[in-house]
Amino acid sequence: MSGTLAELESIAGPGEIMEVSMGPHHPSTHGVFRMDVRLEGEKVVRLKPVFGYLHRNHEKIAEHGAYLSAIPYTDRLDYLCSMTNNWGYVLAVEKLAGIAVPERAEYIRVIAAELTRFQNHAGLVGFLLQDMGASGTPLMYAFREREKILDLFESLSGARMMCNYMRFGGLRVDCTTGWLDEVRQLTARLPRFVDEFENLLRGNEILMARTQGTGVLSHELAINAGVTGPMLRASGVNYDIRKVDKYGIYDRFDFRVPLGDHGDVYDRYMMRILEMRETLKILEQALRGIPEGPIIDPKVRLRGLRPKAGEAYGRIESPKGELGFFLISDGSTNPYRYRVRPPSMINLTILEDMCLGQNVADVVITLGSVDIVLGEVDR
Amino acid sequence: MLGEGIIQGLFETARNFFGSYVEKDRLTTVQYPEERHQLPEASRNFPFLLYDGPDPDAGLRCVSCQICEKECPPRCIHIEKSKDKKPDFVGKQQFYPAVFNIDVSVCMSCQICVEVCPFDAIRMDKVFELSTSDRFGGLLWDKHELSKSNEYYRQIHPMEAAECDERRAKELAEAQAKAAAAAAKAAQAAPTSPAAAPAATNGSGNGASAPAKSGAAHSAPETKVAQ
Amino acid sequence: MSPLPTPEDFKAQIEAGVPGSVVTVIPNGSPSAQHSLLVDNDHARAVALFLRDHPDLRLDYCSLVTGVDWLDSETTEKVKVKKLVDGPDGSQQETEVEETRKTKRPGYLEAVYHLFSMDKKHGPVILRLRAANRTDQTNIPSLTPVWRSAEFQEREAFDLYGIVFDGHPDLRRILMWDGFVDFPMRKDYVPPADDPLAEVHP
Amino acid sequence: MADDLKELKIELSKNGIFTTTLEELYNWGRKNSVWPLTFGLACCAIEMIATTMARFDLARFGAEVFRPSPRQADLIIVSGTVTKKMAPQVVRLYNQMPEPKYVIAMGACAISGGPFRDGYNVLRGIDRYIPVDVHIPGCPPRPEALIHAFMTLQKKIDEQHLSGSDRPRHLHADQPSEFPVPEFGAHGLEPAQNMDVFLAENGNPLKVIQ
Amino acid sequence: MNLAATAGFTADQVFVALKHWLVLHTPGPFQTLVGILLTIIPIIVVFPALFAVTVLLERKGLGRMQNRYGPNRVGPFGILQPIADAVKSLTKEDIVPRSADHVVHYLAPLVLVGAAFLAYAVLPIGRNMVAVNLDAGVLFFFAIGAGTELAVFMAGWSSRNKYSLLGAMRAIAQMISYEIPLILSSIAVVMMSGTLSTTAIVDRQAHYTATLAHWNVFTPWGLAGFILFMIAATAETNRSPFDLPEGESEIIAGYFIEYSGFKFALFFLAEYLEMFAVSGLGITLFLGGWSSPFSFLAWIPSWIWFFVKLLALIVAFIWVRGTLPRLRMDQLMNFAWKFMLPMSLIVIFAAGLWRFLPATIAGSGALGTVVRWLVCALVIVGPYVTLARALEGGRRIEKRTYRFAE
Amino acid sequence: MSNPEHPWLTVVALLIGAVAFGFTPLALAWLWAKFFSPQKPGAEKNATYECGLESKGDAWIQFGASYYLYAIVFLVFDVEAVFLLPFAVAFTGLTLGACIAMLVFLLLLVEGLVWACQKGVLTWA
Repeated sequence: MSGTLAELESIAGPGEIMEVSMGPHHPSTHGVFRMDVRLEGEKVVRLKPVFGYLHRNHEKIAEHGAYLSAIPYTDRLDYLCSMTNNWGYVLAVEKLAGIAVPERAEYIRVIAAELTRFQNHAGLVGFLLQDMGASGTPLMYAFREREKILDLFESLSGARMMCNYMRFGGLRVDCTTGWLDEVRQLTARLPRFVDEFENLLRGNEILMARTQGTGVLSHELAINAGVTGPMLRASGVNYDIRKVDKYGIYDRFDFRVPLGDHGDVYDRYMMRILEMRETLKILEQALRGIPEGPIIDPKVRLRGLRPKAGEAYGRIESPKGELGFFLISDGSTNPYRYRVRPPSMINLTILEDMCLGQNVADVVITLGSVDIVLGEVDR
Repeated sequence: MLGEGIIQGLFETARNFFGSYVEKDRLTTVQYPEERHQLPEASRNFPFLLYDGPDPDAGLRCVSCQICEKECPPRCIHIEKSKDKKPDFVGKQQFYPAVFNIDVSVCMSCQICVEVCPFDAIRMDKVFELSTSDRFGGLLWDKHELSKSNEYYRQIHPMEAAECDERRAKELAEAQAKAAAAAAKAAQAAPTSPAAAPAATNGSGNGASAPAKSGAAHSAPETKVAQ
Repeated sequence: MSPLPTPEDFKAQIEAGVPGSVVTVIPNGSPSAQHSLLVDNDHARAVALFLRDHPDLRLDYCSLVTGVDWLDSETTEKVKVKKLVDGPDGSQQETEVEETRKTKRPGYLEAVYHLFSMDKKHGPVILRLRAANRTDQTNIPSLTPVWRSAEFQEREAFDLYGIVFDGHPDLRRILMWDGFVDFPMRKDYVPPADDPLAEVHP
Repeated sequence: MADDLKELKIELSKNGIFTTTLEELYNWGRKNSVWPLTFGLACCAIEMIATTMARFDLARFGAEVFRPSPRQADLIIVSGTVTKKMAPQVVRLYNQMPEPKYVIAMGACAISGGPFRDGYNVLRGIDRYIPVDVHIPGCPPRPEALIHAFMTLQKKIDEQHLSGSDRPRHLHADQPSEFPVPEFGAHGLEPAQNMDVFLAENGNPLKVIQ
Repeated sequence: MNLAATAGFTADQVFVALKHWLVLHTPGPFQTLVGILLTIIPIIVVFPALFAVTVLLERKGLGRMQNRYGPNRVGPFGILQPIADAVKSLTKEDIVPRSADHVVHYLAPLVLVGAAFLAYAVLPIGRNMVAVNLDAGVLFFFAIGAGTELAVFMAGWSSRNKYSLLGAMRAIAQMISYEIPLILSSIAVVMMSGTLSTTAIVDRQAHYTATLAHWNVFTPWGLAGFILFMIAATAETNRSPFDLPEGESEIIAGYFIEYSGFKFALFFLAEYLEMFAVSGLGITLFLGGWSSPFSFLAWIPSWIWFFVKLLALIVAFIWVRGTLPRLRMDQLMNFAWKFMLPMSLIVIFAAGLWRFLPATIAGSGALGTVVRWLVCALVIVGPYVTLARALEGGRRIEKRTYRFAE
Repeated sequence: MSNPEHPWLTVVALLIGAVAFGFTPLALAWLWAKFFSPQKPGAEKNATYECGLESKGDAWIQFGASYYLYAIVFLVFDVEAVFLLPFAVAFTGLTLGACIAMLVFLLLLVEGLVWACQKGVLTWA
C-alpha cells in the first residue's frame, strides 16, 4: 500500500451517482410526498420534491360549492389542524362579506385554535423524533396528550379530527361550562407533559448531535422564500401573524414569540416546544376572560351567502405557518376563485437548499422539521 | 457531559414503564372490543332519519324538501319526492321522500344536512362499527336503513333531543292553538273535541283523518319529555 | 405596522420609480377593500424589484401567488369592465351598457401576487399581471427571481391554468403528472367521463 | 353454528382431519399476525396512526409490526384519498406484496372517492384496481372503527378454506396475484378502471344501486 | 464417576450429568455422535426459544414504556404471538426480485443464521457447559462474527435494490468500524486472564474475596471496557440507536428490504441470536460468565446465573431501543474511530497499569486498592473527557437558550 | 457439555445443525407453497421495490470512495488486534520492558490513526 491519499482516492474513484426516489411510499415522508434524490455515496447532490400525489382538487371543488360547503373541506386541508383551517377560511369570508363576530365566539375560536396548535406541535415533535428513529416512544407520548385534546374537540364539535366547527360570523354550536372546565383541567395538566417531553429528549446528545447544524436556513433566504411559521422564527425572523395582524382578539393576550438564532433543525424543534408553552399561556388567559353572549352573528346567512363582487385575502397563523385564503366573489353563491395559501407547500420551496450536501438521514429530519401535511401541500 | 441526556431520557422511559402499572394516566389504552370509551353527546358519524311514534313510514319527519340534498357538500344524499302527501306532526299535509338514499361510502360526516334541515328530520348517529366487505350492498343506505326512532335519538343525544322535543312541542301547541282557534271559528256549526284524538289512535292507521294523525304523532314527544 | 400609501399614491410612486411602467389601480368593491395594482408585463419584474427593495416599502415577502381564469363571457367585476370601456361614458349605474361590453371582452388569464413586508410588517399589496388571452398568448413574466416563494406557486398556476411564466427556473407540472395535457382549474375544463357508475350513483 | 358444524363434517370426510387441523392452524396464524404496510395517504392515515398509539393500541392484536417494505407486509390499509397520480403506485405496492395479502379500504375516499370524488384527480375508489377485503365508511373512521374492521378481516380470514373450490384467491393457482398497473394518460388514468377486478369483487354494482 | 462426585451432584450439573448418563448408555460406536448431538441440539432449541420470548418481551416491554399493553390477545397474555408470527411467515409467499442474484439472495439468510449459531459454540452457559472448549475461544467468536457481516452484505448487495445497497454499505462500514473496539476491549480481559479460552476466562472470575466475586467489571478498566464492549455490541448487532443498516425512516428496511416470508423471519431471528451471542460474550468476559456475584449466592445453579445476566442485558437493549433516537452515519463512524477506538486503547493501557501498580502499598491492601482504582480511573476519565469534547468538537453541541419577541 | 475429544467435529456439527435449522423452515415453506399456496411470480411483483415507483437505473454501481478507505483503516487495526492477541495472552508473564515495547507499537498505530484522521480519511462523506 504505497502512495498518497490522493492517489488512493483516484484509484477508488469518486463513486457513481445513484438516483433514488424517496417516496411516495416511504415511512418518513409524512404521507405521499416524494423526493427525487441524487446521491453520491450517502451525500445528497440534488433533491427535487415531487408532489401532487394527494392533489384532490380542493380548490376546484370549493369553487363549485356554496361558501358554507367549503368549510368541511377546509378540515381536510391540513388534517391535523381542522380548527385553524376553519378559522382561516371563515376569516376570509368575513372579510369578503364584512361580517362581525361576537366576542364569545372569538374567545372560543382562540381556545380551539390554540389547542390545535398544541396538539399539532406535540404531534410534529413526535413525528420528527420518529424520523430520527426513536422507535415510537415520543410519538406515543405526544399522541397520548393529543387524544385528550381530541376528546375535547369531539365533545365540542362532534368529531375528533374533522371538526367543521366554525362558521362565518361565529361558531356552529356553543360550548358548555363543563367543557370549559375540562379545558381548564387539561391546560393545568399539559405543562407536566411538556416537562416530561423535554426530560425525555431535550438534552439527549444524539438528538442534539443530529439536529444542531442540520438543515440550516438563513433568515434572508427564509424571508425571500416566503417561509412562515415556526420554521421562519427558527431562522430568527420575528413574524407571527397573531402579533402582526392581531386578527381575532389576539391583541388581548400576553404571549411571547420564541426566536431561534441558528435556523437549524434543533431550533425548529425547540420553537415547537417553546410555542407549546406560550400556547398554554394564551389558553389560560382566554379561559379566564371568556364572556357570555351569543356565538354567532344572527344576521349572517349561512345558507346561500352571496357576498358582493370583490375579493379578499384572509390569513391566520396556523401551526404550520401563514395559512391564507384568497377569495374572489362574483356575487353568486359560490366563490369565483378560491385559493388556499398552503404554508406547508411554500415552506418546501427551499427544501433542496437545506438538504444539499447533507446526508440522507438529514434529509429525512429536515423534511420532518418543516412540518408538512400533504393534504395541505397538494390540496 | 456526554451521556447525561441519554441517561435522563432512559430514566423518563423507565418512569413511564413502571408508571404504566400503577397510574391510570400512564396506561391510557382502552381495550376496545371489551372496553369502550364513552362517546360524548355531540359525537357524530353518519346521518339518520328521525321518525316519531312506532311506525317509521308514517312518522318519518322528512318532508322531502331536498335542502339537505342540495347543501350536502359531497352530494351523497339522493331524494325522490313522493307523488302524494301525508300529514306531518302538526297535521299539515306534506310530501314525504319516496326514495331517500345516503351513500355512506361518500358521506364526510360534516353535519351540514342536520344544520340546514328546517324540520328536525335528520340527525347524526354515533354508530361507527360499520365495516363490511360488501361495498355496494352494505354502504348504500335507503330510507328504511336510515330511519331511527325518536327514542333512539333521545338515547344517543339526550340534551339535544330534549331541546328538539321542546321546540316541536311548542310548535305543535301553537299549531293546535291556531287550529283550535280556526276550529272554534268554524265550529259554531259542528263542534268536535280535539283533545280526545291523541288517546284514541296510535298513529299507524293509514286511513286516519288528518287531525287524528297529527295527534298521534305528537303524543310520543310530549309523554317522553314529561318522563 | 407602518401604514401603506393609498393605491393611487402607489401608482404614482411606482410609475416614478420605474420609468415607463404602466400601473392601473383596480378597486375592490367588497368590504375587505383590498385594492390591487395591475402592472404591465414588460416592466413587471422591475416593478417587483422596486417594491421589494424600496426602503419605505420593503415588500420582501411574497405570500400568495395564484392564477385566475377570466372567461370570455365573464359577468363579474364592474371595475374590470369599466377599465375596458376606457371612454368618456363611465356611469356605472347603466347596467345595459355593461352587458354589451361584456360580450365583447375576451377572456384572459391573470396572476395575482400578494405582497407583505416582514421587515415593516405591513401589507398586503396586491399585484396583478395579465396574459393577453386564454389560448395562445398565456405568457406572463415570472417573479420567481425576485421572490423565491413564487417558485412552486407559479408552477402550480402553470400546471392548473396554463399560465406560462417567462424566466421561471423550472417550469414543469407540479401537481398533475407530466403527460397530462389539460389545465384543470380553468373554468371551462370538463373532466373525462370515465366512470361507469357516474350516472347511477346518487 | 349448525351450518358450520355440518360444513366441518363435510370438510372432514373430504380431506381428513389433517387438512382441517392444518387449515385451523393456518388461519389462526394468519389472522393473528397481520402485519400492515406502513402506508398512509391522507387524513385517515392519521387515525390509522392513532389506532396504533397508546389509546387504542392495535398492538394488542399483534398488528403493531408496521413493515415499511411491502415484501414483509400482509395488509395494505388504503387510508385516505387515492388520487389518479397515486393510484399506479398503490397498485404496484399491492402487487409487490406476497400472498396472502389483504386490503382494507379505510374511509370514504378509499372506498368511493368520498367527498372528493368529483375531483379531476381523484380515483373513485381503490376497488377499481385492486380487490378490497374490508371497507370502513367514515371520514375519517374512528380508530375503534379501524379495529372493528381489523376484527372483521380476522373473521374473514378465519372463515377461509384451505381446499375446495371456495378457497380464497391466493390458493388458486390460476387466479391472478397481481393486477395491471394503470398508466398516466393525457386526460386521466388508462384504463380508467379495471372492470375485471371491479366486477369480480363487487358483483354487478349497477344492479344493486338501481 | 466416583461416589464423591455423585455426592457433589447439584442442580448445577444436572444437564451435564444427564448428558453423560445418556452418552454412557448408548452403544459404543454412537457415543461420539450422540455426544455431539446432545451438545448442539440444546443450543439450537434453547436460543430460538429465547428469541421468541425476547420478541414478545420486547413488544410488551416497549408497549409498557409507551403506556400501552402490547400483544395480549393471542393465547393467555399474548404468549402465543410469536408462534402465530412463525406460522404466518412459513406460509407467506416467497418473492425474489427478478434482477436479484438468486443464489446469493438465497444463501444470505442461511449464512447469517449459521454464523449466529456458531458463535454459541464457545459460550460457557454454565459450569462445564460449553459446546467446544477451544483454546482460542474468543478469537473463534470474532472470526465467526465476521460471517454475519458477510451475510448482511450478501443480502443487501444481492437484492439489487438501491435502499438495500445503502443498507448493506452502511452495515459493512458500521460493523467493521465497531468490530475493532469490540475486539480491543476484549483484549484487555484476555491480557488480565492470560488466556483466550472462554471457560478459563470465566474460571478466573469465579472466585471471591470477602464475598465479592472477581468479575472484571468490578475493576475500573473492566467497567470501562464493559461499557465500550456493550456499545460496540449494540452497533455490531444493529440495535437501536445504531440500527442504521435497517434505518426504517431513511432507507425503509435496509438490507433485507426485498426479503419476504420465512427468509425475512430468519433475518429477524439471526439478528436476535447475534444479540444474545454477543451479550453472552460480554457476560463471559466481564460479568463473570455463569458465576454468581456474591459467594453466598453461589448455590443458585450456574446456568440460571447466565440466563439471568443475559436477560438483564436484553432488557437493557430493549430499554435503550425504547428511548433513543438513531445516530447518523457520519456521527456513527466518528464515534467509532474517534472515540471508541482510542478509548478501547486507553482501556488496554489502563489494564496494563492495573497489573503493574503494586497491589499493596505500605503493607496495606486497602490502600493499594484505592490507589490502583484512583490511578486507573484517572487514566480512563481524563481521555474520556478530552475525547468527548473533541467529538462534540467543531460544532458545539449544547442546550441552547432562546430569545423571545414580545 | 464440553466435548474435548472432538472440538472441531462439534463445530462442524453445529454448523450443519444451524444451516439445517435455517433450511428446514425454508423447505417447509416451499412445500407449503407447492401443495397449497402456489407461487405466483409476476412482472410487477418481482420487480425491484422502490417506494412504489418503477425502479430506474441499476443499484449495482460503484460506490463512494470513502467506504473503501474505511476498509483499509479497518484492515490496519484488525491486523493490529491480531498482533495484540498473542501479546495479551502472554501479558501476565511479561516484564514491564516488554509491555513498553508493545506500547510503542500501539503508539505507532495510534499515530497512524491520528494521521488518517487529520488527512480527513475518517470524515464520513
